[in-house]
Amino acid sequence: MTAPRPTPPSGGRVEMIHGAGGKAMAELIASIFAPALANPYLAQGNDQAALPIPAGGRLVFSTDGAVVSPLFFPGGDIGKLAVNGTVNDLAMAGATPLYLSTSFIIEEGFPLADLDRIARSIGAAARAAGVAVVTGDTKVVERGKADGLFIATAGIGVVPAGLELSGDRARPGDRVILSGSVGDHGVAILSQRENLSFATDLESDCAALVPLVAAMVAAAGPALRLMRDPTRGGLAATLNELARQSGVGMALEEAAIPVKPAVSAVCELLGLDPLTIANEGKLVAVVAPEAAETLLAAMRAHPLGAAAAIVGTVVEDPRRLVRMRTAFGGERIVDWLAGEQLPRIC
Amino acid sequence: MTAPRPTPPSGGRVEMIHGAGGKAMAELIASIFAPALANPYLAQGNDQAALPIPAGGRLVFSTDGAVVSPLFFPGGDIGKLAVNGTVNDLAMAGATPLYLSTSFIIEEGFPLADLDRIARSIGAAARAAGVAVVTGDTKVVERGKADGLFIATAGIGVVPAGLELSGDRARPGDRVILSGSVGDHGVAILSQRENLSFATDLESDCAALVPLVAAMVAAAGPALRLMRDPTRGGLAATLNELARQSGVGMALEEAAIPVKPAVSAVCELLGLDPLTIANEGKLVAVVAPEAAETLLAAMRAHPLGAAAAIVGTVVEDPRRLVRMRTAFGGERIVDWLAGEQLPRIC
Amino acid sequence: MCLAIPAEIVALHPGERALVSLDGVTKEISVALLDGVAVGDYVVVHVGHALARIDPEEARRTLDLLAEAAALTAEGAA
Amino acid sequence: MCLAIPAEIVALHPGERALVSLDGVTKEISVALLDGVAVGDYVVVHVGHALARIDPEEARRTLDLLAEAAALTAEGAA
Amino acid sequence: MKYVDEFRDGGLARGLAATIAAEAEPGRTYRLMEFCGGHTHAIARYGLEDLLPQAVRLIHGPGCPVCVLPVERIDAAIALARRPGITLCSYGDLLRVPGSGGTSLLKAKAAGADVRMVYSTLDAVAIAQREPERTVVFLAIGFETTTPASAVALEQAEAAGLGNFALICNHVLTPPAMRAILAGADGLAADLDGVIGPAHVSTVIGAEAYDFCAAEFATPLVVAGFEPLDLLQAVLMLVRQINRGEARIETQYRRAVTPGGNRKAQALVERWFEPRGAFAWRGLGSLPASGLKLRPAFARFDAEARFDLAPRPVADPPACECGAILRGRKRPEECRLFGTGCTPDHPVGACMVSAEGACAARWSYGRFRAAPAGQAVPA
Amino acid sequence: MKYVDEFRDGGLARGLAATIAAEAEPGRTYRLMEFCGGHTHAIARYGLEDLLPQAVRLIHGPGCPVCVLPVERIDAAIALARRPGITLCSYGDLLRVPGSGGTSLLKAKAAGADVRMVYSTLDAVAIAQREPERTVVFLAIGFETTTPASAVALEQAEAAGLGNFALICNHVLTPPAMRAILAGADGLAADLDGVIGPAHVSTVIGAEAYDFCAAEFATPLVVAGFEPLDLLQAVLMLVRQINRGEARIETQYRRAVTPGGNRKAQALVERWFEPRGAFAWRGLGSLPASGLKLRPAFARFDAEARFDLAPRPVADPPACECGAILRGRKRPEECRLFGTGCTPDHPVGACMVSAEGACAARWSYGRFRAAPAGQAVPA
Ligand code: SF4
Ligand code: SF4
Ligand SMILES: [Mg+2]
Ligand SMILES: [Mg+2]
Ligand SMILES: [Mg+2]
Ligand SMILES: [Mg+2]
Ligand SMILES: [Mg+2]
Ligand SMILES: [Mg+2]
Ligand SMILES: [Mg+2]
Ligand SMILES: [Mg+2]
Ligand SMILES: [Mg+2]
Ligand SMILES: [Mg+2]
Repeated sequence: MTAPRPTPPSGGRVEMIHGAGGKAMAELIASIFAPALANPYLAQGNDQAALPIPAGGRLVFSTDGAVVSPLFFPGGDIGKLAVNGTVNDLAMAGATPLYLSTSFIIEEGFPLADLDRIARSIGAAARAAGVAVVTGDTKVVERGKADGLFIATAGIGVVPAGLELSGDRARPGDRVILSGSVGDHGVAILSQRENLSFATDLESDCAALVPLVAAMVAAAGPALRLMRDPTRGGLAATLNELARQSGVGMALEEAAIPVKPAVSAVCELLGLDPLTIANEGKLVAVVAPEAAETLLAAMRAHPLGAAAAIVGTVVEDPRRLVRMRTAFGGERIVDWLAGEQLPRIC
Repeated sequence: MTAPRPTPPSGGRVEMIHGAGGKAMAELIASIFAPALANPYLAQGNDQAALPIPAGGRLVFSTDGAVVSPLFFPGGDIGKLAVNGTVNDLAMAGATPLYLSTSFIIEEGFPLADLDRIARSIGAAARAAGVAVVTGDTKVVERGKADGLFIATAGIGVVPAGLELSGDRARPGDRVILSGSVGDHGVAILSQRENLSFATDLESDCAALVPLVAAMVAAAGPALRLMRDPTRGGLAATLNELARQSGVGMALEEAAIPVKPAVSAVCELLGLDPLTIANEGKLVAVVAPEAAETLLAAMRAHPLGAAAAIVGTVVEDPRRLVRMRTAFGGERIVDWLAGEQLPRIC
Repeated sequence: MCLAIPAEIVALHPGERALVSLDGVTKEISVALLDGVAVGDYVVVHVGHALARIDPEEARRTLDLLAEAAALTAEGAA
Repeated sequence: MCLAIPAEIVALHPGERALVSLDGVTKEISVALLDGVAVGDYVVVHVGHALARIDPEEARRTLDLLAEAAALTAEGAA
Repeated sequence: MKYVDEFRDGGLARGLAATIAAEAEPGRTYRLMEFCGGHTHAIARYGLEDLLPQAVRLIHGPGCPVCVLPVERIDAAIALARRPGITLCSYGDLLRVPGSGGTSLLKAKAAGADVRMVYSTLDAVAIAQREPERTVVFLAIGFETTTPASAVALEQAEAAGLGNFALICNHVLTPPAMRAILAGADGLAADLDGVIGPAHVSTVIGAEAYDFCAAEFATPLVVAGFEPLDLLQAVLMLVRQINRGEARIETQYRRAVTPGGNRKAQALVERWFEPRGAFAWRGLGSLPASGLKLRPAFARFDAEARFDLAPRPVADPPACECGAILRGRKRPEECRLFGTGCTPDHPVGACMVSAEGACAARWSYGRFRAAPAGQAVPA
Repeated sequence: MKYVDEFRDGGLARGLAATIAAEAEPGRTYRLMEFCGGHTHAIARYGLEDLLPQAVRLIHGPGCPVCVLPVERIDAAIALARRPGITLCSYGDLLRVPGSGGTSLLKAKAAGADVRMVYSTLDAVAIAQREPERTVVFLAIGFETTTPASAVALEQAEAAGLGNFALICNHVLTPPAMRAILAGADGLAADLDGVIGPAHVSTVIGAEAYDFCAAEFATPLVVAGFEPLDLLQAVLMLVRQINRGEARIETQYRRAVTPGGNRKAQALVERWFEPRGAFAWRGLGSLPASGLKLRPAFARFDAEARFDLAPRPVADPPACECGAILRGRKRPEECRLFGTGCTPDHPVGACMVSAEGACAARWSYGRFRAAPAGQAVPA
């Protein structure tokens, strides 16, 4: 996946000294993070990276903390998730993500081999998303004071002048497009939880949406009102957020929302609603009606949007409700999750 | 400190639901973070902030994770520390810090009143440093999976064209200037550890070095080679890092290094070396010899540099050793900390 | 609370346990409440226990009745 | 390992404990190894225990001898 | 999903709805109570009200065991969970239920109590085996559907000789509650034309258990599956009985329910549990012989006996209309707290507690529907 | 800091250094061993070598209890720490010491063992009181300075009736080690002109404990404080004795050391501990009556007895020159691993383990000084 590098440490574990700011930390960084993430900005070797200022447009800045459990799951790991969590938040503004920072909080005793694997996953995810990890920080906390590893990433992107996507721009009549099936990530994580003990082939959808977004911006231009990735809280939370922010309602068609059979099955088994389950490689777009079909076609032409669908319409509603025509023919509200307790999924 | 705001929640605790991406999370953000950090970029309400691109120069990007224990300590708290940790890393490049992101990882059960206090501390520290917290993320992990609260911040600053400060720019003959006494932060934290049980009036030096840096850049201009804040690992680690990065040695004068009596006393009691203890409001500058006195005068004129001192000289040394003439008249190496175990201090 | 779902028995495990499959999702459950469960049976699964066997014949009959009732009016027939 | 430092007794606490001060830094230690410790005494503190009392008179005498020895040569007198 | 998807066919639904509309007699109202929270949830989730004619009015019954659990029993569980050494396990549904003073098991967990969500009773037994230094208490709740799972757990704990496993029994019985509603427990007669009988409860107790509805209260009852077509078909069956003036016990959910039920499950429950003299239901008050407790011979597994739990009765919130709603005399929108003081995020009364509660289902899935005249629609 | 700052005066130091230089006789070498690691550390920290004339050669002795603890005793402590239910407490210095196979107590902690750093023995007793479900084992180490602190902890544990507190005794004795060096335990005579005697050990055992140095080995000894002026003064006192051909026991650190020492501390130690037949020292080998163990009457507090610890002897690393260094026959730079295979981050031998070890002090504070002829200077 990368150029030859020193053999990863095996058998060793992270100790408090690895976070103490001394030689052990420098060695940890040099042996694990530097080779996995290598780029000229990171190589400056300072406590900060100096970067060229992008020409024109606006900066976009976002952060995400990855606290997923388990750290490795079908379709990804905490490293990939940490990269894509921030990259996608940048992409949702129509931005081209450029630079990432990574802040590691590591529990004493964490296997160095796992850290190495995760660092390489971060490197691979960053390359896939076209971003460079240019600066970072490493802390170690006592055993029992964290859950193996947490990673907070922050990212900088640039959005061209004239492209203004924001959650408050949905207008009645606009179409709501979903880029693919919902619930894959959350269910893939759930499948790894011992106490739920079910098995499925399902993989997390964790992916950087950057190229899909580029195709969408190219296809829809200013007709694109906004995008958002339905992560924690799932599609339900995201649509309610957008409805609240734009002061509108939404009318969804349940039959149009793609849900994989395994996701449906798990939801039936556990009494969950696929619309409230986290995704890490999906987006919701709101687009002016006249551009909806063009945008949909562009999305479907891209592997990350192959199952894209128009799932609803923005409607006027002072109560800002998200309503849904059920596949069965009735109508219901799609509300925020009131309080179901799911394992930590992102 | 800020405009009137809703009464902070009292008695309540953070629950898993506060991190689940639903209404409880939105309410937590609206009631605690939004009022404490209010600014127009944060108010965009998206998963990212869109920001004007600064004109000219270079961007500077940095991150820091704050994992300090205890969360509240004399002279500060984890919120202030998280802001200044990143702000200072930006300032060390000569940058004007502009924007911060905050990523909160909160342990289930954390008192909402403490979270509110910390959020307000972040707001105050950001205002003091002239930065805006423009985007954030909040995760909640199960009880026992974190240590109350971790905060990762990332920051963007801008450095004017022509100002190039970097750890590899120290040259033999340059002077090493320290902005004030060493060890205050680490000892203030240690004083709060039950198992060490000593008492002192000492306060953490935690502060944003931005205005001091502005004065320094104005005074020394291109004669300023580099700056770095001696945080974890203390002055010893920072000077060794710089020696390694620049390929030089350093010759220090122990008598010139300011150490407060309480810091000396605690170090004697516990067998620690003040030069290895963390600071959070100090900087080391390396400057061309001809500008050293001018720079020193400018630093001393600023409250954050009132006790500034020329503490040494950069020397040629293929072994990149940091040596020190002791106050007693002998000479010794100032090495990186080999492995003392200190409580978590930043 | 009374959430339950029909799933197919795909393997019998020791200790009155069985593996069920629901559209390819498999899960181990207890079959302590049902005697004589066999691979291929569909059972109603509730909080990890098989509560009842699905009778395929009765299911077919119910669906027939449903279809019949649905076809009684013009709209249903449309 | 034998790190120890003289500190002043500033208060006596119950249970053979005392508060010592070192340049304003205070710490509670055990005085179980020394009889008759009094406020104002300086004691040698090692891993939280007072090991020995400092004799001010002897200290002064040692310093006198030091000063004397240091002044013996021209360089020392300079 | 076999035996599921077939019963969710929207095309058949439209036909069935048309038939129901056609068969419902003009000017007549069919007041049908679905006893079970599972039905209430399905009605809301599939928007079934939109498919039924105005003449058919569905009334949500008390069949959500979480909703009807009295506050004092939550309080007692929270107090027990807070004791050192105790690990309290329960189904996820129960953990959010508010006790007195705004507390809940989840809040107790946040404050440090060892409270764990389990999917199955057997998970709790496994915890007790894995962590012998903890005393694991399973907070058992549920109708007859769920009680056998508790019995199996007790069998396993007994076989494994576990001394560190106990159970708080909150299991309740369907027939006594149904009887109380039909009888008008507070002196008011129930104004119901028919009852949609529980699906999964009935797999255990059998359809014969409802004979009293017809015999004593001349009320027809159809045991129905939880899928939306099951429900519609049951509605049609009830409409037909009512039109004919009949009052029989029928089973729509024949693929899983027999007249006699699951005898093995019944025997296991019988071995471990016996009826309480009376049990308090939120909204309905104390009902005779409506709850189960562990038999005295098994006191070692009975957390109520072992830990001296003495739940102290807490009055239902005064403004809450749950009692009237659970008897079909009021609709959720007619409570003045609905959607204002009382929401699923901050429930006041029993019916707002679980997603299967009448008020919660109405709020979460159906609040867009027109509010009753003279009442503002909550945003 | 009173009684500290006065003894760190750089001005006096220069004068004293000049006097020493003046009094050192031309052509003569004064080989003085500072027994104690505290002195070794002070010499390095203050750069005292720069102040002394070439004629005075300071030789670092074995007086760092961490350095000389044999690997097998670390191994045993690690194995015990890994047992469930055990909380192993020790001073920070000890936690990094490598055992066999690159392990250490810190690494065991990282891998899940409950290992805690304490500042004082009494902290370990407090943990045992606070956490009665844990068995708290204090890994005791140290010379006569530190043994009384262990005795006080045992007194407290006894008074509190603690059944969950025990101690692994690694306390060692200064005089037998000093005797071994002066006697040339391996058959080679020690080539020392004088000894700088321990500061804080001597506050406990008293200066009289060293009479044998003069009496049996005709070697002068000056008990010196740990401050740099104390050391310089002691050097001057030794130079003067040597010049005069004397071999007396003198005390420079009179402000804290008496001839008889701390009788109360001695009595407490006597109550709890008795000498072992022999004790192994890293670098020096087994020395008779050089270590202490708990008296059999207190076996209940003796972790070695209670947990059946049987340390399995591990040979010192073959290339390590510690033995020769601790006897003053080699300098750290003369070991071929010094700074290459062996550094404070990755210590191989005893002398590199603690900051007070001869090799570690040399490496961390003094490696800029010229390397011996024919040997490359490590970077
Ligand atoms: S809305 Fe709340 S208070 Fe009103 S009846 Fe329903 S549960 Fe009771
Ligand atoms: S350098 Fe290391 S191996 Fe060599 S003598 Fe010193 S401690 Fe032993
Ligand atoms: Mg984000
Ligand atoms: Mg994100
Ligand atoms: Mg997002
Ligand atoms: Mg940092
Ligand atoms: Mg996420
Ligand atoms: Mg940083
Ligand atoms: Mg920093
Ligand atoms: Mg820094
Ligand atoms: Mg986020
Ligand atoms: Mg820091």
